[in-house]
Amino acid sequence: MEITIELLVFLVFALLTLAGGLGVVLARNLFRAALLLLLSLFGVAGLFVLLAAPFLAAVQVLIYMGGITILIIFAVMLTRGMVRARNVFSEQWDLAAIVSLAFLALVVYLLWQLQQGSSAALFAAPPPEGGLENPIAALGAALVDPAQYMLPFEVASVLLAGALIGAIYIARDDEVE
Amino acid sequence: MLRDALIQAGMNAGLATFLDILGGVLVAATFGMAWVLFGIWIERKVAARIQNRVGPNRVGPYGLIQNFADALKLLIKEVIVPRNADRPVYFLAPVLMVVSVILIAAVIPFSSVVIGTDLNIGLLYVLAVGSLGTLAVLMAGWGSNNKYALLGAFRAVAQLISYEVPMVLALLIPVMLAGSLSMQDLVRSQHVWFLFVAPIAAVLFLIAAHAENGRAPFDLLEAESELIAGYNIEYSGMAFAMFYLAEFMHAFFVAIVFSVLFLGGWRGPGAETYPILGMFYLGIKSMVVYFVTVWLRLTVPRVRIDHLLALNWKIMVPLALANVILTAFLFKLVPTPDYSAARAIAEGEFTGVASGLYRLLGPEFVAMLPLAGVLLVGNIALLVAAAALLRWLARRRRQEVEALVDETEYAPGVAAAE
Amino acid sequence: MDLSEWAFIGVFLAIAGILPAVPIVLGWLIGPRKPNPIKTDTYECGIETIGDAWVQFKVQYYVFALVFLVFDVEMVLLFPWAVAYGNLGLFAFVEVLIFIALLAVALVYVWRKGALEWT
Amino acid sequence: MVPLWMFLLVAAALFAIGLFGVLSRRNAVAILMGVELMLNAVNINLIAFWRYRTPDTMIGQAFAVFVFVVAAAEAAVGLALIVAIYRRRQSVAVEDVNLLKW
Repeated sequence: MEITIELLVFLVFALLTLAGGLGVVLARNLFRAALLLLLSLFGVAGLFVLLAAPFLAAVQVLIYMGGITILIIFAVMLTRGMVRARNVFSEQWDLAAIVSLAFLALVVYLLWQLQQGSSAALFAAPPPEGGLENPIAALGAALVDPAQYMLPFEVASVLLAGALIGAIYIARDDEVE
Repeated sequence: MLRDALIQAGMNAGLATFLDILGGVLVAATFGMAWVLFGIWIERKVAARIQNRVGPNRVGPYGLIQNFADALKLLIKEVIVPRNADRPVYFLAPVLMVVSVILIAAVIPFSSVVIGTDLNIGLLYVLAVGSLGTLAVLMAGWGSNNKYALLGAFRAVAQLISYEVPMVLALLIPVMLAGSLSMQDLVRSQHVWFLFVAPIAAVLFLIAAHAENGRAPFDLLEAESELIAGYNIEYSGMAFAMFYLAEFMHAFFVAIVFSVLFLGGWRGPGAETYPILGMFYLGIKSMVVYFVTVWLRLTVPRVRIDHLLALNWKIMVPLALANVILTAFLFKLVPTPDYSAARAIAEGEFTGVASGLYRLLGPEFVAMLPLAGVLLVGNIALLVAAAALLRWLARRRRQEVEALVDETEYAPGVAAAE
Repeated sequence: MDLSEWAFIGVFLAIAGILPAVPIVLGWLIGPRKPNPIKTDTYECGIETIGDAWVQFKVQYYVFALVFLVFDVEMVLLFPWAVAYGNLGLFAFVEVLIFIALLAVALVYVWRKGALEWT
Repeated sequence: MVPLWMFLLVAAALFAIGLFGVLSRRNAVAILMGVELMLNAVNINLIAFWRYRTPDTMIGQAFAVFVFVVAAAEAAVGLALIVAIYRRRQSVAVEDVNLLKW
């Protein structure tokens, strides 16, 4: 396989993603874990750019890094006493490791099988040329098109409204102070 | 341009491209920093005039090189790192703060040809990059391991994320009108400045962006009297200077982004043919906006945090939501401006007043006028309605309070009767 | 899609990271470095610091972050719509009207519940 | 050019890491971070397949956007639950939340 700049950039972002992810899982300090989560999310945003989905990369930074992570950090701050806990892993961590590794092995095996077999051409081929003229406008049109994603779009609004109401109701239960 | 010249000089195409990009990056990135050295002087002079002082006047003519002296002084100051600080986080925070601001320069269209890179998601990129500043504040607060710093950071984040909502909602309007997120497209579609098409969005954006920047009257991030400077209390020397730099650069970039989105950016007579004129126009426009923000900063007293959040969630967000709906409705009501037809009339035979008007004012401008007029009237109507609603609510509230006072025996009327 | 415009952003990111790091490192090198226990102590207006910086924070902070996150997601969904809106029919307006109305209902609920008050 | 299987491999590895975090951590917030990693792995997969199979429609991107929505809702409610539990029990370790266990 030819070494191109694109490949190198991909490797950098993949490394950021995976190293950040490992850091999140292994870090003892929860705030550090949240910062490493940021690193991982940034790596994923870079992968989105490489996959020609810059809109999603921006959304990733805006929602995940600027929104969800802040929420997580706030939750870390609100639930103190657990940040530098001695035992960050439960008793069944060895079992968890085995399960995750088994899962990874299974997927790698499947990918390998596919590469050898039916999907060999797809796996080796470069991404198709062309694509849409104006992808963001196409996405916008698709989201409100009754034939495409109108229902999920409206349901997303219901879901978010419900999540907001529910979460506020839960977080602010005033009887226990 | 540079790339072609280098290739002609016999350089490898890949290397030439890289050098081209690097050159552009260096110019765009240092532009902000270079500006700050000069801009702080302007701001201090303006502040001095408003407060009836002279301002910097000792170092150099009119105190012009005061800032270089200050920078040098900060450079030779000790960077004190608190013993309990979380060192990597502590030092990463100021860097991330500057990065989050400086990255905006990459997509600003300085003229019709001078732009770092015209991303097709330009505006969203600006927002995404800007939201990283919030994380820098949190990191500074945590890294310092200081109660004031952490409390200040939490307050600052509450303010920053709150004001991001009306800011983004306001920006939906220019995007809707231009039909694109690319900064260059946003400038090119402003045949009538968006300030006159969508004044509510413009004002909401300016207020929210000013609050995002954390300057007075929204400087609760670093309220000296309450939080002894907030999240950057433990920083000194150059590490502190970076926070300072980021704030000033942010203030200037807010002015530029506002000019690009609402004041027509580089547009002006002759700007298409002579790009250098475009840079000049953008400079003038953003200086005016910058002056307005400095003026605001120096004349309005700091708001209280409950007022700050109430202003955002109870006035600006509902207004921004109503504005989005109203603009969307009116936008569908008025037929889309037909620019090609207008151009045809202007270039066609001279037939009378109409074609003369098209020729005199520019075909696109005239074609956009009906839409702009309807939207302007709609905006004014919405503003009047909102003001009336607020008045009514305030009056009801006052009556409630007065009724409460009457019932108590401390009311003067009751006491006199007994 | 053309990746070269993103190459610009990539290089920019690297330069933007280096630019502020250089003065800090320079300051670290040039400036004096004489730490002593009192100087490197946590600042607290002169009194001695007791305990961690970790004081108990109010749930109110979390509530604002929550409202912000929900609004943030909704606005991001609205951006593609705003880009495409010029070429869409009236149905797009009606849909977004419903979309925003639902959001407004949630906001009104939160407001009525008193979650937007800073107590 | 980056072949498709590389993206899939990264996604699978990220998913496995997230899975390990969810299964092994004691702190509920850390578990939620693991869930976020898994959701991101899913998004990488969605976008990779979109790019290599159907780049002329918006199917993959629209799907990923809805994953974002669900992730945000999940984080909001999940963290609110954790905060509420902490306020009652002064702990966010998952083994302390055992009222429904027998």
